Amino acid sequence: MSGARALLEVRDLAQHFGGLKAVDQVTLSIRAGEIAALIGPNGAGKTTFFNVLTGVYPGTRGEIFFDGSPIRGRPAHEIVARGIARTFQNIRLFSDMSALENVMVGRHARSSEFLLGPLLRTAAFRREEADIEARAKELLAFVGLKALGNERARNLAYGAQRRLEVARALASEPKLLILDEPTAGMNPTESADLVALVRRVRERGVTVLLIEHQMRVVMDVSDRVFVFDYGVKIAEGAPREVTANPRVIEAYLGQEAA
Amino acid sequence: MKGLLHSRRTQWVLLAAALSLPFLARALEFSFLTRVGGVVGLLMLLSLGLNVTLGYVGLFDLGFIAFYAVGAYATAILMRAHVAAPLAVLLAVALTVLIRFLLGLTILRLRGDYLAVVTMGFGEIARLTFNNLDALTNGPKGLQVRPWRPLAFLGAWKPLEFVRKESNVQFYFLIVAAVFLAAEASRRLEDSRVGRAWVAIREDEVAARLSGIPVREYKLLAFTLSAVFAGLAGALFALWDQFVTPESFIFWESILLVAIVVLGGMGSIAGVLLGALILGGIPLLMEATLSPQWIDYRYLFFGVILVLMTLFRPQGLLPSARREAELSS
Amino acid sequence: MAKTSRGVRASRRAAWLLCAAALCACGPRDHSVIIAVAAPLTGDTGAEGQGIKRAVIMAVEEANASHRFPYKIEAKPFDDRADPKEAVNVANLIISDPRIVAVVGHYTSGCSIPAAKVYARAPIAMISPGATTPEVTLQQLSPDWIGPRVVFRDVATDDVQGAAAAQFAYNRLGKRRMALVHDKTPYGQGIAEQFQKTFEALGGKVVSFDGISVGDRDFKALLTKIKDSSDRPQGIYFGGLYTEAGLILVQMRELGLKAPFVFMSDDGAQSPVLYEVAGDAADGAYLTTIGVPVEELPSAQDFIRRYKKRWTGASQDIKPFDHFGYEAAQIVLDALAQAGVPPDREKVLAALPGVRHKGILGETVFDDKGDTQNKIVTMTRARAKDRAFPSVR
Amino acid sequence: MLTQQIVNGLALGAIYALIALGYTLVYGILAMINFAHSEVLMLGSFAALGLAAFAPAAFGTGPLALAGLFAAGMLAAGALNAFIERFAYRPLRAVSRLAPLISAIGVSIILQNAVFLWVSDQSVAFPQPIAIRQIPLFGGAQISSLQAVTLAAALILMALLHFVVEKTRIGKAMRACADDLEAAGLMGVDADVVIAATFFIGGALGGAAGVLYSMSYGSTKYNLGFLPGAKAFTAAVLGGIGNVRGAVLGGFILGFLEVLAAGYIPNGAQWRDVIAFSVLILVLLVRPSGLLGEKLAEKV
Repeated sequence: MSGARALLEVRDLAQHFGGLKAVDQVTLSIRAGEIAALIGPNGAGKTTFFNVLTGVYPGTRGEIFFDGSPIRGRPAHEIVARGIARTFQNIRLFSDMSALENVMVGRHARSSEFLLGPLLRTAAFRREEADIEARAKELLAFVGLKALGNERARNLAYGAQRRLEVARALASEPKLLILDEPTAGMNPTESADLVALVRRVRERGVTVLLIEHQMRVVMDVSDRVFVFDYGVKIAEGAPREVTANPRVIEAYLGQEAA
Repeated sequence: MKGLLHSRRTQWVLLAAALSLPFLARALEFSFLTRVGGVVGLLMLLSLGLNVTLGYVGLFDLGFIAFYAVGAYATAILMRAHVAAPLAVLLAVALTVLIRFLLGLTILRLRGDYLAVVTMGFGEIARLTFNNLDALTNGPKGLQVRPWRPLAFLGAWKPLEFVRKESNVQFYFLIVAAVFLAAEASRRLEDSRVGRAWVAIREDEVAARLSGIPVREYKLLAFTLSAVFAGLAGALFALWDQFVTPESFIFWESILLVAIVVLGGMGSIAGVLLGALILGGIPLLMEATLSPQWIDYRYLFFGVILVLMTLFRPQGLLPSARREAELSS
Repeated sequence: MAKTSRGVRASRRAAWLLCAAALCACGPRDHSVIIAVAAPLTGDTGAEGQGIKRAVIMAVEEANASHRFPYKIEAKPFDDRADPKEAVNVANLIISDPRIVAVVGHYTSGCSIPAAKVYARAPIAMISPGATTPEVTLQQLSPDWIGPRVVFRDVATDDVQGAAAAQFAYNRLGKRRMALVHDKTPYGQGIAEQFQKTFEALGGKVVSFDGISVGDRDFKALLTKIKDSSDRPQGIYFGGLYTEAGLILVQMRELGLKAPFVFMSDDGAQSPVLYEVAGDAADGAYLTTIGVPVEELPSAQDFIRRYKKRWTGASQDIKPFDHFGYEAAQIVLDALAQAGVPPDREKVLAALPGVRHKGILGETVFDDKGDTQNKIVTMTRARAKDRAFPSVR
Repeated sequence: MLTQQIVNGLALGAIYALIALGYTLVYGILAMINFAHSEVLMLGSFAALGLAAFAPAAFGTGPLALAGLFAAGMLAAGALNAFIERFAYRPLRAVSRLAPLISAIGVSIILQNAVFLWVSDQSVAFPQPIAIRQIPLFGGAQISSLQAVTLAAALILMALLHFVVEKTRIGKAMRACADDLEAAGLMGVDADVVIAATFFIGGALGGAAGVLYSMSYGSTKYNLGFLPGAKAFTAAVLGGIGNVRGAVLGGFILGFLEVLAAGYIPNGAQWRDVIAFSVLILVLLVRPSGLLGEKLAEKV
């Protein structure tokens, strides 16, 4: 391994639901600044793995170290505050709020004004609000939605909604951004735009971990690939190495044969 | 669009219009108007409270009237213990908030309609407890409250001399002030990180949590804060009508509040105020205007109006406007 | 932008409509004299209020027809839904109309207590045909009372009936152990508490004291407990109205609680509707009534005949408090007659304490609190075969 | 006394269970609280009363009269419920989840006031088609013929409902819609028809409950439905709303709770609703989806 330090260290992680081992014995690490992809057949436990990372599920066993501190089983909002943000496989926006407000909500963990500030409209509160709004606008522009800030989220086009989710996640100034199938349902042009966006996210200094089904995208964007099958990590490495790995081919073919 | 509704000018115009009502009533020799204004005002205060939980956060509360009752009973009991009225109001609000906080702490993990049923159950438990604890509440016979004339001093000024004796006018002014403060506080919270967090929870609880919002705490906050409005309304009610009995806090009142918030527009302050004006004002208006042979049809008409309004404006009369930001810069 | 300003405009328009409607309400002022009837006309106790309304309308119509007054009198109904808040609203509406010279109402104690404070401000007299809690008139003696005394009632207070029923149970029926049930309303609970006080003072034992809720229909569990109680109660005294009284009677019989086990109750239960609810099960129930029973006063029988002739609708039969409503209206008319022409509120209020009205309740004279001095209680016994309530000699 | 109280609890619980089924069927498909259900049940009882008023005197008592009352109450209540769905809920179905609730409240106010104004503003005697007799049971307890009929009718109707839901085509369609309304639509199920049928069946059960309720206590009134309606709704939630067996279980539990509270706790009659609601809250705190409700998995 090269000299880059590990941002995320997962050791022997498991998430069981009754008898079902959705994730089991997963050990991996993500280095700061890389784009890593998580692939695997449907039902391989990829999303469950993300859910444990982000605090949706507590995890059954094992450890997760983020930036040096253990985070497994911590509440989701605390994990966001520590620097992990994510998007969702099925887009989950605050559909009745405007695009701008969606991004502003994303800054929750990086702001602090509570009851008295808003009620009394203190100087500190107004400063913070202005800052939240300015950063949200900057992020909207960053994902290419500058003009659509006042649209309600539910009225945005599908591709725009995906990018809005990215902007909302970035608003919490994450060190690690987790994208769950960011190109799902997109046409090739939209996918290409999104790949470009992911690269620019990395250029901001954010490490990216994504689940992706389109192998073309995986090859194109990722530095490293992890392969899951039946909740277990079966391979990891550079994209070319992994696709040549017989176990991986078997996992994919096995699924297609089934 | 938020700009206009919340522009200082519109607010002051509405406030001035509201404050002039007792003078209009006096000019028309129809003092009933002031009473209607006060009753609608109390309903507005309550609905603004429910709007915080149901409107912003989407917590379905079918027992909100219980906290109106707690505020009213606490005030009545404190007044009987010869506590000064302003202090009694303060303590009553504090107690209401405390009880709602404790309830929220235990039941807020329930979701959706299960929460609705549990709050409905709590509402009934509260009413029946007030009815059964005769030693404290005098049971069904109710509690008398000694008179309090909060703004009698206004009468020292010649043009307002009539206010000295008119408890309706005094309480009307007090209620208008409370509604104004409550609406302003709602607006300020709504237009802040706190309000955005609440609406985000309503829209998608999971996404809210994964955007860094401590959902449990923010639900509890909204649930608890709404009790300030309910407790205050209850205290004002007890002092104004000088009589508190369990009959005033039946399940129907909680339903009416839900209807106001939903029909006004969930999370929309202007909508909720308008909803309270319409749903609270219509029965009183009918009482005043219907001829004797139609007076019995009052609530039949009310039901028809409720159904028609829902069918024609299912999203509410004034659905909440979203923040409009200057995007060009 | 457009959307919200439309909203603001809509709310303004609503406000103007409200004002305009209010203008209409107090608009043209003719010179007729109005007696307000404030009672629950809708809601759970709507039937009782409707009955009172009919009785007052009838009294006013008769007065107009007899040309007793040189002006026309009108009875105007107001609906308080038996809700104290609503009663205060109604009271405010009533005092806003200067043509109204007196109020017959309210029906419940919960409504009468807060509404009376509003009437004292006007001031305008109210005569309640149904509020039996002592507090209704008693509150006027409190140092907190603002304004003159305006409250009168032609019904006897709880203590009168409860005490009489307890004496009857102990002395005449020889009962020593009674189970008490009440409906958790000011009326029912008040009467039951008074029964308990008197019965225990006489040396009887109150075996149990239970509240039920109005609207509930199943009382079998409670009745089973009473039936199997080791204290072996000899009867039930119920404080409440005819619907629950009837349901208890039916279920008592169903559970096999039969004579000599007695059922006793109050004038709120003494209604023909009791037979609708209980049918033959009502037979033999002991019910107190205030004054001489209406059926046995010639003037009252005449009232019943006229009432049945005037009101022929499906559910327009006489309700238990109708004669009190009728009598209250008659008392207001007597006061009007003394008030001169044109009458006003002050004159009516001033005349009322002096009224001695001989009518269908016997003679009604008010004491200085405003309570009726007519405290004759008669015990009646339900007879199912002709649906009557003959008095017990 | 305990056996007697168990009999009382069974008869009361059976009625609650029947009403609860109406709530739970509708909720299962639309996730909507049908606030007008209590008025549907009240109108069912008035429809039966209307039939009895017009029927020839010979019709008076016996099993035929009993069947007639049930048929009238169930048909009228079912049709009314389906009618309400068509005009007051369906236009709102796609718009929002709370709007139908408000229109249901409006409908409920209209129905109650309409009966108050145009039928009767007071209690009305309800026909008694069976002679009241006491049937002795073991332990000195007895069951009245009314209680026996109530229990039997409720059990038969529940069995019938079970058959319809599990074995018939419409039942299968109902279950499919309850699982996933959208998916069922895609599979070619006509959701509108299924929802109308569900409202009809739920309403008919409510109508039957209305007939039993007014027959058991000998009279009916325009506000007859409110209290048992609210309680049965509680029962449905207690059992796990949307779950048919849960509604039945919840109904019986509530019946027993009330009877035990009134029968055994000193001064319990006035606290029985407090006790029932407190138990509900406690149960839900331990089992947030009711006794038989499925745990809602959080899909992320």
